[in-house]
Amino acid sequence: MSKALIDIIKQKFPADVLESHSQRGDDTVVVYAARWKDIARFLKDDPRADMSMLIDLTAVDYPERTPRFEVVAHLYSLSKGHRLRLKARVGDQAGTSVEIDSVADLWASANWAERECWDMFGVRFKGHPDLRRILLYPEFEGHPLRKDYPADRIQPLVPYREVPNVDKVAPFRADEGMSFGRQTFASGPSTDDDDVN
Amino acid sequence: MPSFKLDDIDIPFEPGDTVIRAAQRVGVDIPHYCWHPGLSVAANCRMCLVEIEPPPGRPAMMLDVLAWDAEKHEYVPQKKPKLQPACQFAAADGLVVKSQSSQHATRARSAVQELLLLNHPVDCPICDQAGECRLQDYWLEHQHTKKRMKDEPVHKPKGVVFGPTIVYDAERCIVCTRCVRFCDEVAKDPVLSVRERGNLNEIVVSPGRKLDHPYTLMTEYVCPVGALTAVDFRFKARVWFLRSARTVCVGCATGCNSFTDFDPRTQEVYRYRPRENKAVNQYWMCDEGMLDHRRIGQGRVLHALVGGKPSQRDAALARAADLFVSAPPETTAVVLSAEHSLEDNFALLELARDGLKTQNVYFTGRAPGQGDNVLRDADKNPNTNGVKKLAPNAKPFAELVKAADEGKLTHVLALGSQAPADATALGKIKHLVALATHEGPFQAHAAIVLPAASWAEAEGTFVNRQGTTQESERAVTPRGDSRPAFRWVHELRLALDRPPAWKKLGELRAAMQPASAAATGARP
Amino acid sequence: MEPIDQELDPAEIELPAEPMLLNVGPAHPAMHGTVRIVMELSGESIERCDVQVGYLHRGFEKMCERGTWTQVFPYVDRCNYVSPMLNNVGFALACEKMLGITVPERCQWYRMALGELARMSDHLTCDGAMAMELGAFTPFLWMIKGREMIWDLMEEETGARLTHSFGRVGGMAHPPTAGFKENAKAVTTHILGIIEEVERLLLGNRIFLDRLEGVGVVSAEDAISLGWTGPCLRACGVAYDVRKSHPYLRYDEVEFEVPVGQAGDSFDRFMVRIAELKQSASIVRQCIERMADTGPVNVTDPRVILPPKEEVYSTIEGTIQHFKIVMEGLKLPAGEVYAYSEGGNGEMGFYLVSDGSGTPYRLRIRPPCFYVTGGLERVITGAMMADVVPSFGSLNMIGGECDR
Amino acid sequence: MGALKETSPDVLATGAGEGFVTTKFNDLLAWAQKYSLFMYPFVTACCGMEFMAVSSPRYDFSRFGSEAPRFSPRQSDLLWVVGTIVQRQAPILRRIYEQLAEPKWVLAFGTCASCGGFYDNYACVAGVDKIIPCDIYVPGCPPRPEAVLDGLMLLQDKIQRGDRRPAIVKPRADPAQDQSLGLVQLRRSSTRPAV
Repeated sequence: MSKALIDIIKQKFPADVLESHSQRGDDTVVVYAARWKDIARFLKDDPRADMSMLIDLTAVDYPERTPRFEVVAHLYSLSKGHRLRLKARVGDQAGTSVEIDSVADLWASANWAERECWDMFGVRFKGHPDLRRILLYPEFEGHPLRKDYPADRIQPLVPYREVPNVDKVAPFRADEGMSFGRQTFASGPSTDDDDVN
Repeated sequence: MPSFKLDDIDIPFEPGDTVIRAAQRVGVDIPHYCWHPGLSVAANCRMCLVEIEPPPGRPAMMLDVLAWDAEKHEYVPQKKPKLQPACQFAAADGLVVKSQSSQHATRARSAVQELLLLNHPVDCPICDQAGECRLQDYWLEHQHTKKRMKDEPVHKPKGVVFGPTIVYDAERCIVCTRCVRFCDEVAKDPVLSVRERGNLNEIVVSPGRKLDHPYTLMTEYVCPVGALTAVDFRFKARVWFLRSARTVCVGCATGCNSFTDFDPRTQEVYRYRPRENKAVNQYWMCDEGMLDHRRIGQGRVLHALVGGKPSQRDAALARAADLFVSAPPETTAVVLSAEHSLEDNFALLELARDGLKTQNVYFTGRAPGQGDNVLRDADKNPNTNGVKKLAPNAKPFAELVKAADEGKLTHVLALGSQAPADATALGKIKHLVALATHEGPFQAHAAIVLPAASWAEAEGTFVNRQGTTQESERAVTPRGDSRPAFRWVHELRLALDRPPAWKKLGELRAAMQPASAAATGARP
Repeated sequence: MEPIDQELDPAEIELPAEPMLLNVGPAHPAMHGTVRIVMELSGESIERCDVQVGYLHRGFEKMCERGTWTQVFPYVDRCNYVSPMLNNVGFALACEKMLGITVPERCQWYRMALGELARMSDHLTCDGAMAMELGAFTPFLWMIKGREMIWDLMEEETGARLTHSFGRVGGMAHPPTAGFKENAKAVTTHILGIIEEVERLLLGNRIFLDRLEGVGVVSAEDAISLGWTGPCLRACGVAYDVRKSHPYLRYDEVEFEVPVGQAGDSFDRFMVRIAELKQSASIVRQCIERMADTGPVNVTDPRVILPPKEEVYSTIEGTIQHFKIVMEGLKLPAGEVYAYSEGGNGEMGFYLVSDGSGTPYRLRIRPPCFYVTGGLERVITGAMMADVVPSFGSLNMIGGECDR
Repeated sequence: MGALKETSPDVLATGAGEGFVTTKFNDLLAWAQKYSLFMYPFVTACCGMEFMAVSSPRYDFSRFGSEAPRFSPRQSDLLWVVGTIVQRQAPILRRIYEQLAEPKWVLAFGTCASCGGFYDNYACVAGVDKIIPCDIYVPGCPPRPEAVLDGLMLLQDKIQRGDRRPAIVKPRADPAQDQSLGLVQLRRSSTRPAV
């Protein structure tokens, strides 16, 4: 559909397009991170592209690659009805200096999307109004969606209760389950054991 | 180099190669059951059928077949090319082979696969092969059709005990005869053979015999389906839960390359599998080695012992340091072990040289056992060569016993668990500190025992009988308080206030390089 | 982020002079338990505000990278838990786009019918809760009654009231039941009746109108720039509906309109949902008319779809097929795809990255709520304190989808 | 308690006869408590939808006297934890629990609140009993309203019995034993047409 779109970008920024392909009908352009914002602005303003919406912005982590991260933006043009996937590759192996320009002043939707991207991947967006964590709490260390973050490493905010067996569901014996005969006035634990364990 | 075309891929080959072997060498897989690179060609599974283009100018060899015509609702004569088994067809220069690209070949494979599954029982849920079974993989890749046969499948004996290690299930068997050929060609003990024919045929053991040669488990390994199962692994684990580490077998001096399959959740080692290495073990391992994983759990020293009583590891370490801090060099000795990796031995040797300033270096190891001219070596230590080259002037165990007997030794730091000969004299040593993985003479006579991690619980480098240096990965986490011996040495040197130059394993290996390089020569 | 309740030093024990800092939520009835708004008030009007989400961030995307593609369905169910079926269908469509397969026609109609029913339950819940938060409790009860009907139908079809996990790659878990068409007809009739009642009850109500009309106005430009989609965008007069603009399934063969508002205020958002309820009802009608009573629902490729249980237990082929798909997971070809469909709150997109294995390498859901809620700050800044509740309610923020 | 009609003195002496209910004061108190549970719904996630359903006329838990929702913890004595509690939410829940006035009970609504469910990851608290004591666990993802009502009744029993041990709502019959469900034997006669 918007194969033409790729050509427009290519002839406008011949030196800055790393690669481009149309997989399964999705047109993708990978550009140099340095020109990320320029190309985004061009796509927004150019009448042929007229990308009025930033549908989504996220990142993908490829730990074995350098640059390690792919920042992926999905653009959509309400007037033209065409879409484009814009990608840029950023970041070193350690993932300490991952930086790319913010497009929050082009599309307001980028504001939260970039905050989430920073929160989840640690991609730092230069020029973002306030780059805080959004889904996780400020005390959280690390960026969970990176492949090297173990999925179950929790960072509790409140200390867990000092109760034995609190790490598993409380031990439910036969008399602790639902007492089906409603022995309302029986004192002490009910004694019927017709519930299944 | 001559080459032929397989599905438009140029495949170089060496004279005498078959199509499938040449293809496998460059990583192109032609489906096969009966063919095994280490065995002779049987060409009886017909899974590897390929279409061979006739040489230019020659007519193709065609067969007349009757094909069912759905519209006409009758059989119509058709011509189809004669397919050739790739495992038997000799590669020739300029040959044009069509495997996936030939619809005749793909249809033939689908049919073969369907035939093989015709009488197959619904066993996947209780089959140990499930998850690494050729029948499953090839069904997905080459057949993926539903069952058409409505009849009751043929029933054959299940759970036939072939020997102490192998159980046979005739219903799952596709009679590829890999096991038969293995026993015949590699183990040199033709104890298996095929009985009956057609869908009734099955593998049998020769009358009056058992499948009990030293390589029985290889028959299970070569079995592409779940027909042969190892008693050792039966119903123990599901393979898709297991992870593999690339290790080296420490059963003997051969140093067969192996995979150590373990469950990451329980950190239990379940089995070894041979790892292909043309230079060392080709594709095989011996039963002894395959079952060696049991030793990881048996008779281990898991906690530090002081005077035979369990103790905190730090306390034990402190005691050991006290012993050696003021040890007279002339009556102090260290004992290297051919059971342990170069890293452990090198660390200990370094300690003797720089830490304890002693020249008394002995070495020990497991007692020799049986060997043969297939794989097994009489020397049951994985690292004899390594230790020899590491410390050429290390004295043998006999002299250690002698010196101990004469009371020449007061302080001895000994690596390793087993002794090749009678070791009662070790009891005469006043202060014997043992870095032992297993119970044994050293652990028995030692004043202090520090639990060392076994081969599966630590990275290590071993030099096999050919002088090849091979690195073995860590599979599981050390059990109990045990830790790699070189770590113990490191901590001991810290406690002695004579710290080594290295901290991490990498640094240790770097420090070791010249020594091991001298020891080994080139690495494969 | 400032602490949950900040320590006031004794000097300002008496209420501070303005601006006054007010913290609403997350445990506030109007905040759906998962949003926190820190407002700087001067008197009644909001000078500045900071909308804080993430109180329901459950690590959806991380969890998806642990199982097989099929095991993602329960998670997407719980993203937008008011219309789970739409998520199911959306994710199934994404995977099918990756595989390059299309489901049989009957399944497409089935998916559309179920999806529209889910959309109806979504809008019913949103409008009902909105009315309740404005003090009109009766419409809430009526609409929940209507939603119960839909859920009963869903339970009949899928076996679960709310979280169905009914979608499958390449089809559905089950073909429609025998009584599906009658039930769907009956349900839609009832719900249209309920909507009329609600309209009669609310739209003549001065209080209700005054609290909605002209409140929480968003201009079309803002909405587009904020990435709004769905009812909230349409309320601003932008007729963008994925079902019309980029028809998927069979939406190009059914007749329906895309209702749009003019003012872009809370009232328009309310009315757009009401109108869409009627549209969805008619779509459901058309779907069950067009849907065949017999015929395949799932694709036939055994590498994608699970075999029927009878085969699994009786034939080795079935066992192997089941085994391969369950243990290793169906394999999606390596690559990436962005598939989008109209969710309850707008364009629900799935960005899949596959490395060719049975496990997702990266699964990103494009949550409409997230971007809609991102605009809340712009909506309520400068508004009155009391307008927060209707504005926020009309955005229909779904915690599970916004925070994931 | 019936009105006191003219009665013979021995009735007054023994307390026998009609018009009297004799009981322990604690039982009376418990009886009053269990039928006047003021609830604080801490609704976060999917289960909130079912919570709406339970509170709506069809299932209507006000029949059990736990009708009045109080959005101030200080006025309520039953804390419904409805839905997943994530690490970021935990301090708030903890504080709200602390603000509840005694006697107070906690009902974990749904699997996530009970044990974390299948959200076994960096973000979620694996069950509210990690941070606050919990009286009733209602499994289900989300639980059916009937299960919730079971939980409510179970809580009332426990209040009556003065039993503060945690309890879980269990199925009234073991599905595996219920042949009519056809779960244990191969479902050859499916009610559905074959695919």
